[in-house]
Amino acid sequence: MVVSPVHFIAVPLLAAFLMPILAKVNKNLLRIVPGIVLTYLGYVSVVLMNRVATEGTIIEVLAGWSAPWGINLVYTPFTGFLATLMIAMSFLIWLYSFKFKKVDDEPALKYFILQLMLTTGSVGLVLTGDIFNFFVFMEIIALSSYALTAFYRDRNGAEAAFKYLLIGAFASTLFLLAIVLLYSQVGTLNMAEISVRMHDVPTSMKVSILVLFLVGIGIEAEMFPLNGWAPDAYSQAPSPVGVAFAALVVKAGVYGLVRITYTLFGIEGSGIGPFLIIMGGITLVMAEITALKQTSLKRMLAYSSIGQMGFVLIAFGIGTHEAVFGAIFLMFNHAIIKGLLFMSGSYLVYNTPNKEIKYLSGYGMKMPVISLFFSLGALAIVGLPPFAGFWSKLYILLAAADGALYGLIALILVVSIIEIVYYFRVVGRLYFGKPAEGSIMRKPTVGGMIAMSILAIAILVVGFYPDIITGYIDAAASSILNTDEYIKNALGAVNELTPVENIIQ
Amino acid sequence: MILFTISIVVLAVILIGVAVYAVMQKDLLFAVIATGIMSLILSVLFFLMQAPDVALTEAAIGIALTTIIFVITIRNTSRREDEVPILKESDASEMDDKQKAKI
Amino acid sequence: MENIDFNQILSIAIYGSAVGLILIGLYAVLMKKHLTKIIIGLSIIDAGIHLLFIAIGYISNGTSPIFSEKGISLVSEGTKMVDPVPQALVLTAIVIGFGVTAVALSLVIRLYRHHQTARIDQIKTLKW
Amino acid sequence: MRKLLVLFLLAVIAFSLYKPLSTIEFGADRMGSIENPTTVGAYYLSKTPSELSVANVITAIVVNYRGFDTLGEVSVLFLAATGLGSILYRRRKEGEHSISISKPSSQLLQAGSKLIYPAILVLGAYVFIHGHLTPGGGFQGGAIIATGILLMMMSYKDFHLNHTVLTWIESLAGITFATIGIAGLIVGKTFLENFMPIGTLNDLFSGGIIPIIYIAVGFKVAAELAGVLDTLLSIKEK
Repeated sequence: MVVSPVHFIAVPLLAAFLMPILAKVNKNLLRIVPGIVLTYLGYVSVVLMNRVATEGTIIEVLAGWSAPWGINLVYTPFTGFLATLMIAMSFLIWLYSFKFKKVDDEPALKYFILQLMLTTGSVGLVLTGDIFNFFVFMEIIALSSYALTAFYRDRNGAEAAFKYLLIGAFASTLFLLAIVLLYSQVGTLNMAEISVRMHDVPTSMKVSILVLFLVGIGIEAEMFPLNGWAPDAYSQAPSPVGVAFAALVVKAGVYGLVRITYTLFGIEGSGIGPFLIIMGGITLVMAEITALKQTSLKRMLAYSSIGQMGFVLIAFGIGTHEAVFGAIFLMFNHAIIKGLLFMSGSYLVYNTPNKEIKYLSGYGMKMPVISLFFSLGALAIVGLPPFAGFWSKLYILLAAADGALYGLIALILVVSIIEIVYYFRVVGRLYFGKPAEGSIMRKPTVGGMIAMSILAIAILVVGFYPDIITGYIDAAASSILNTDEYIKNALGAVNELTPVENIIQ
Repeated sequence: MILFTISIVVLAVILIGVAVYAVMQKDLLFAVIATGIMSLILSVLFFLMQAPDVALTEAAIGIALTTIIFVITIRNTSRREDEVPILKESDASEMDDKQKAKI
Repeated sequence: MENIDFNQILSIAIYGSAVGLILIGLYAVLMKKHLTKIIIGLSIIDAGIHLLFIAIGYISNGTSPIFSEKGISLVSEGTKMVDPVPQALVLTAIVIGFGVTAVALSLVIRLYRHHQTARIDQIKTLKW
Repeated sequence: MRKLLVLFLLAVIAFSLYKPLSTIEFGADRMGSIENPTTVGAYYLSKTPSELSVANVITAIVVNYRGFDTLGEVSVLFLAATGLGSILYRRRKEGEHSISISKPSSQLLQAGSKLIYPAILVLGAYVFIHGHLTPGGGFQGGAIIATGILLMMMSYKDFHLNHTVLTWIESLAGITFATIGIAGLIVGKTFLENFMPIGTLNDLFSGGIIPIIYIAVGFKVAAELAGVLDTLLSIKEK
């Protein structure tokens, strides 16, 4: 059996269905199985990334019906890059949460299943080439995130989950409505085919569909008016889940936004680009100003995460190769840096009331390694050289300068200063605050230390030698910008069955 | 054709009426039963529009199972939409001031 | 009687009731304060969208897409079958909707356990 | 004030939905011809009898053409059952038991339920075994079986599902589904592709892997829905 993209979905699903039985045999299998699955998927990722670099886009046909008749998986350099990133981050999250719960506790079973399903949903959403299948994976992500947010049996978790559920269920309903209207116009569900037939759709219909899609997917991408769920969910969910939100869910959301705007509707000359820039700008400013006011560390990190997504939206809105390159680089950086910040941050605030920053005085001496990790993450995310975050911000600024968007450059610089202020407030308190008495430190687990060290090393390595990653990102940026190639690849074999000029009016 | 049109129009009108009733009714049990009836009408409409599979799904899931999980929820929570919270001793200490002022 | 446009009436009735359901559900989601009522609103929106999708797939005088004993010949004789794709998708959507509703209601029960109330205006302890 | 705002919003939505919907003619044939399909729907209608030998085109779409969706859909139900258990989980305290305090149901109801319970189970099984021939299938049949179990749970207070059996059924059905999919890869075809003889149309043993998958889906859906209902019904009353 040759490795193929469908392994990303079939293998973890098989494992998830198997886990309830395995739990009855031996409880310890529970936490080992996700690791084995993710290791295998890492191997698949490596093989496929090499194959996609040499042979170009990989199309996997499912159930023997090639697109547009059946569902297909499209493994382009872009989707492959995101899938690899998600698998790698899931593996680190698994390491981090290895000792998360005692396995004889019943919820541990559910925790590991839900995390595995969250990974499956995110990777599936990125790889699928079918809009309704996309919706199904969106629901898989959504349901597992609701359950994980409410995982702790306290009142705030349930409330955050309910808020998330209300916004999320509403959004996915609108997404379904968009699919309904789209199907009535184009008579197909394959994204490449939709893109071909989109030219004949009347403008008023197009606008309605686009708005519904943007609202539907904007939730997961944390776009401005729809991100009310994020701070609560991030701060109330168990800490590995916070990492998973930043590294998987939001990435999947942004991917969906980009796929829908770039491939389905076309970014050029449609007014979508400026719209994305404006929405991204509002998201960025609102989030960073709110982050400045936060007293709880996790909420501050959550708002900072929303702000970063604003950056990504701006960059995708500019739409040049350089900007898209910067955006994908930032997505990668955000995953590893926010991952490190959340992991180290949750150890810092483990025993402080309400996770408040003001109790963190002098932790730099008490928890030196964790504080060091947190400070590294803070330095990297605000974009100081020579850390990873610097390069992505630089590319986005250069792209903005190319497009003569000087207002945008000023905005980004001002926001960066705000970022520096609130991150250094925490770092300063860690190292220069007066140590408080009597607080009990949480000793990090071995798995957690390994995960954080890997992330810290990744940040440093990418910071000093960005070349090891830029090749992949460059290929990814070219692949998302080249819609025609996507269509050609996805529909390739069956073009004689769907003559493009034979489109229904 | 005439019979088909008349039945669809009548069902559509009842559908809207039942949905409005479900939203306006303060007694949640009645509201849930109204949504069950809504599912029933929907199921008939699906059947009339040549979708027997969907009609069967809506009948089994929409009418029976969704209604029953709503009823179980109402049994475990409150039945009136304008309910007054019942407070236990242990929870009273955790209330905020606004809530205390209300009672 | 001949000049009555049945399709016109039907489209108003079906599309109107589908959009009506969506709007009624939206009203409940936005205005109502009781958590259970909000979930009822969500399921009403869902119902409206399902109805709309089936209506889009419907073809006048079509038959259901199931081949009977002599079904295959029906195709060539010009009798039309309605579009099967919306039906398959609505089937999926109904099942997914049930899953979401079940999780939502379990959260309502959880919130009631913590707060002894299911009204949204009395349990907002988290900041927006 | 809030009401006015919401009504205004609803009016805007109604208007923006009215415009696109007015261009979609009700009952019009948007599919194109069966002989020369330009939409997926027409293509499915033209291919299903000859290539899959499945009488019910919806089943063919749900299980074969878009079988990957169904795998996702089954996972959604699985997630809902898992998530429900995780959200409502409560550690049992000493001396706490889950016997509900409501009064037992009447003799008439109990006798009646006992009478129709097997009939409902048979009906459910019939629906999902004949999913490729008649309307219905795994989801509908599973839901029907779940309603039968629900009837018993409500009329007999001491009717308890065996959780171990439920878990096994659910897991084995899910594994069957995923394994059949992977088996397609192993024999050199694609994931979830049919690799068995398709038989003749309208035969019980036709459609290759489609009935097998739908039966597995039926068992899985029944077990999951019963699990959901059992979790909800066994909540300790206040």
